[in-house]
Amino acid sequence: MKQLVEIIQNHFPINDIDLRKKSLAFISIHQNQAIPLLEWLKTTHGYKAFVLLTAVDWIEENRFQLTYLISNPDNFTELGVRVFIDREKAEMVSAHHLWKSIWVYQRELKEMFGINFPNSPRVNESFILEGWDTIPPYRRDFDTKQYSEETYFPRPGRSTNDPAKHMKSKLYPKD
Amino acid sequence: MDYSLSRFLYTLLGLFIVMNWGMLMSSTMRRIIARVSGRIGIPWYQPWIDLIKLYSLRSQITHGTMFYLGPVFRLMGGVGLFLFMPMIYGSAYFMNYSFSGDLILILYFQFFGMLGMALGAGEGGQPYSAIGISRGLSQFTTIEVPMTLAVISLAIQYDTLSITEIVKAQQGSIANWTLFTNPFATIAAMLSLLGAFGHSPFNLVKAPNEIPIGPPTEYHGTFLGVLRTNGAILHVTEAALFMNLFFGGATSWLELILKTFFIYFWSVFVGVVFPRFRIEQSVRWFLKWPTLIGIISILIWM
Amino acid sequence: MKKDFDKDALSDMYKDKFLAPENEIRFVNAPDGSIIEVNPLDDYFCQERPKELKPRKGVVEKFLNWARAESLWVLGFGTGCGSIEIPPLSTPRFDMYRFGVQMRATPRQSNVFIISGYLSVKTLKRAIRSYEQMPSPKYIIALGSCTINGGMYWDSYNTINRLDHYLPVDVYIAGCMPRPEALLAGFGKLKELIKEGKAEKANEYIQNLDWYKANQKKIIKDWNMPDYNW
Amino acid sequence: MFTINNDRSKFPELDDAGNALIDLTSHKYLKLWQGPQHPGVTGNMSLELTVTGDEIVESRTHVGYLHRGFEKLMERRTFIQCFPTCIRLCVAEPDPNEYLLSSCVEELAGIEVPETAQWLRMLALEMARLQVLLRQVPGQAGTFALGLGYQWGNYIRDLILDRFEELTGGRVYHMYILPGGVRGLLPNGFKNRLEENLKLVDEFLPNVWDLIYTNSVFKKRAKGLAVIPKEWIDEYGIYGPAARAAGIMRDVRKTHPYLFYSEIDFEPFTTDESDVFARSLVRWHDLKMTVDIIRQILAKMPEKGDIKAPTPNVMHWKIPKGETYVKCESSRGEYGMYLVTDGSDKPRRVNLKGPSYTHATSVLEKLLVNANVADAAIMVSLATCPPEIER
Repeated sequence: MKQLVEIIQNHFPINDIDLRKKSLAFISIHQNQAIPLLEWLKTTHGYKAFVLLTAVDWIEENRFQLTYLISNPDNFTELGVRVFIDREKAEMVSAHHLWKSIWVYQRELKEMFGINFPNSPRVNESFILEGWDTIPPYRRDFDTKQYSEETYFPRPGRSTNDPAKHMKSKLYPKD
Repeated sequence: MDYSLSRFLYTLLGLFIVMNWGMLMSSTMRRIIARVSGRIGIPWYQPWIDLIKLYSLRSQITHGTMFYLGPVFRLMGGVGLFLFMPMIYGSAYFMNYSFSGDLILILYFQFFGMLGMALGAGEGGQPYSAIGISRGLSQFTTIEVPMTLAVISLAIQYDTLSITEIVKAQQGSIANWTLFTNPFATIAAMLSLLGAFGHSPFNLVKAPNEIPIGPPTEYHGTFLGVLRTNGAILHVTEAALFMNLFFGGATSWLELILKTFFIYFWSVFVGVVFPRFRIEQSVRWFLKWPTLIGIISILIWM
Repeated sequence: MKKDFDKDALSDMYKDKFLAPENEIRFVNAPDGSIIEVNPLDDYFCQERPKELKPRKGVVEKFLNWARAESLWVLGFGTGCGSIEIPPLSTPRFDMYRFGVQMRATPRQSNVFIISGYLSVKTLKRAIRSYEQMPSPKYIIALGSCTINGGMYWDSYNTINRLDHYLPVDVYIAGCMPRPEALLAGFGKLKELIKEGKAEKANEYIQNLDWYKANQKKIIKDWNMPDYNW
Repeated sequence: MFTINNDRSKFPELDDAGNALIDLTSHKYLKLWQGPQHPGVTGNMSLELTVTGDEIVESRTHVGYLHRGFEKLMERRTFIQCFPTCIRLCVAEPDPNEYLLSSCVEELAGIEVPETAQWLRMLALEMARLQVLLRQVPGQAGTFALGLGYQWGNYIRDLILDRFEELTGGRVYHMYILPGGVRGLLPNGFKNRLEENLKLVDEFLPNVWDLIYTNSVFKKRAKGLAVIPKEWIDEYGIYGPAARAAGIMRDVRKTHPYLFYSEIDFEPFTTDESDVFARSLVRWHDLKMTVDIIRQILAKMPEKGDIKAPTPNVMHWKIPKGETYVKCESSRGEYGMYLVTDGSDKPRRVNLKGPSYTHATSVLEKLLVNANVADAAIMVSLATCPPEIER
């Protein structure tokens, strides 16, 4: 993995390198360079299998992290390519021309995070939710408990305890 | 032909016996299938309870006149088949309304129910029904081919179109049965029976895995009750047809019960270990070996 | 949108926002030159209120209830995790056929609807549609804790918490997940209720239709139905 | 005289963007929905099929009927609370979920799992695979209406679930593999009772072979149906038995040995036909192999030993910032979990990647085109598990 990361470093400006395991590494790259990097890895380094694409909402830093996890089926290594995009204007270049199944992930991200992938096939069709009219649910600022209490009918009598505090009051009532 | 009231009442009695035997037979077959898979299966009286429940449902909807008439036509197919079929050979009471040309009429009634069902289920407007109907009609057309060839062969062999005459010719000893005197026709007909009884491998028409559950998808309550009643009658009567044509007929109700049971069991026996064919595969299958055997049986008697 | 719909009970369903283009009102030129208004939603939603179907009185009803109890036809619709425990019911270990319980593939022929676990909003819409297609008398068995109070998913944004606010429930089976034996016991309980004539929740649904419909409409915003070009 | 053109691959014609040119108003086509209320689909999902006659010309997968928002729910639960939540991600085979979360947490927190616990984890994972395959192998014939093997298989599966109950207390959801180890040692006499059940599987295997794989009708239906070309394996991301049926070795246990799989002697079966029959055959060999692996585990595992590494108080367990991807082999193929932590006591983001995600959406949509409506059961051969698609 180390050699590969060094080779990439020679060609692309990557930072934030995390050599997690013998067969797994994460690198970060700028938004504009990401798709060329993926294409380069696919064509020249055998990273032709696509594993997953997902997003992480770093609301404190006001940005989304997109992780493209790709794998090399010949030497069984995996590489995670992290891309940070602006949270306000969440948009990313679609990669559906590289892998045939990636459009499903992009469709899900559009729906669950509100990240747009222009020109991706069927990206505007709803995938999981139906008739959803508030902010996309996987964003950190969407409070699922509050939404659930407002929308559905909680059965009276159910109380919620913070486990740490509850156990403390049960085990050490005097403190 | 005798059109007296007593003949009519005896025919009704026969119909009643046939219907109940059909239901008992179907529950027994389901119990046998259950035993093969290691279960106990439904209680033997389950079909009757199901029937009572179906007739007593409170809400029923309809999709139009033909939707009503579909089950009626289907029942007519079953009852019509029964009416012109001599059930017990030698009995004056249970000859029903058989006459000298009844074989042709019975072949027609076999198809009649299916056509009525097609009209009724089509009116239901359910796409599954439509696909089931188109499958059913195309498969049933090819089922008829070997059956008709076998019947023609029999007509040549016995020089008659009356079922009673055919049964009469088979009396005396087991060696007189068509099974032994005309084995090719018997084989062709028994293969076409597999399709007519609607067990796998030829039950794609009402395949619950793909088009739940084919033509009767929209039928419920009384409609379904009528269809089930008809199913019970039809199974016994069709088995009785094969019994009359190939297995020497029956001289008593006990003989009829035994023989129809084993004829029905043949289709269950094959069905339990085979998956179902696709429709074009089953069409090809029927047009290949059973048809060929049917033609051979005719050529032998020409 | 056509404003006349405000009069009827189902008016809130027609939200412009989620209306599929093929369901919008359109005008069609008839062969004789006149213009006909076509509203596809009229085909999907019956404007008529369902009628209450009261049980008869006396011995006949008792006998019929006995028959209904001994012949429970279950709709084959696994709505949640609980559907993993339904196939074992039809296999040698548990064999529900012994008790007159059979699986049916279409709602038109089933009497019992097992809500097997949590219902997401998307499934709830289909479950309501399936339930309303079933002929009366019909019964609902709610399987698992998630149908009672949300269970594991009490704070989820996409699953309902209490099934009895959307559909009338006859028998609850608690647990996550309930064992097949519990389900068999649930069938037994349902049989008892039917034989005693207490399983009349289908009528309750019709009596309180407005309340149920209001609850349903609160969470299901997209009422478009799959389009058959039939 | 009778020339039937079986090559329907050009039908329907596609436009430049790859969409089928279908005029629904021409009355030549029919929209057919399979599911969600449908006994033939695997779980609660639906297929929107456009058919002409009996032939599917376009297929669309619709999922989301089982969406509970797990990834959101786990973001507001502590790591130990996540653990009973995440096992409900896939109902049919919950143990890989437990294992993945545990090993993600262990990897980020830097915990070494004791040896006995690792063997017990392997046992639990293999037993889970065994019970799934006991349903799946005859279930494939079940989609073609041969339900007999399914009944036999399910009986033995119930017995395996009994063993699970003995080991873990749960019939379907086991909650056995905890972060740091497992919950308990084997009960007394467990090995003998499991061995008895494995003997039943040994008897079941030749029976189901005779019933299904020598069955002429099953061969006729399944051979040549829904062939996945070799190139698709990487292009689409196809894993597990579906890839092995295409002759490409995809088994995480072999390629990235985790736990003690490197000490076990097994060779996954591969074949080249890549149709429904081949995938079913691969599963049959998998079942055989799983029995063998369980026997080896029982023979090699230590009787006693530490089963849980010391962990901090789980109520206040904070895990350092980081991210990782851990995978294991489920019965459907590579099953992976991507976990991001931010230094708090709750995960920042959990993403579960199962093979069904691509199998049921993009691959199935392609495979169903030009197939028969009766063959919509192709999806069973891809072994889709809807809850793992939408989570």
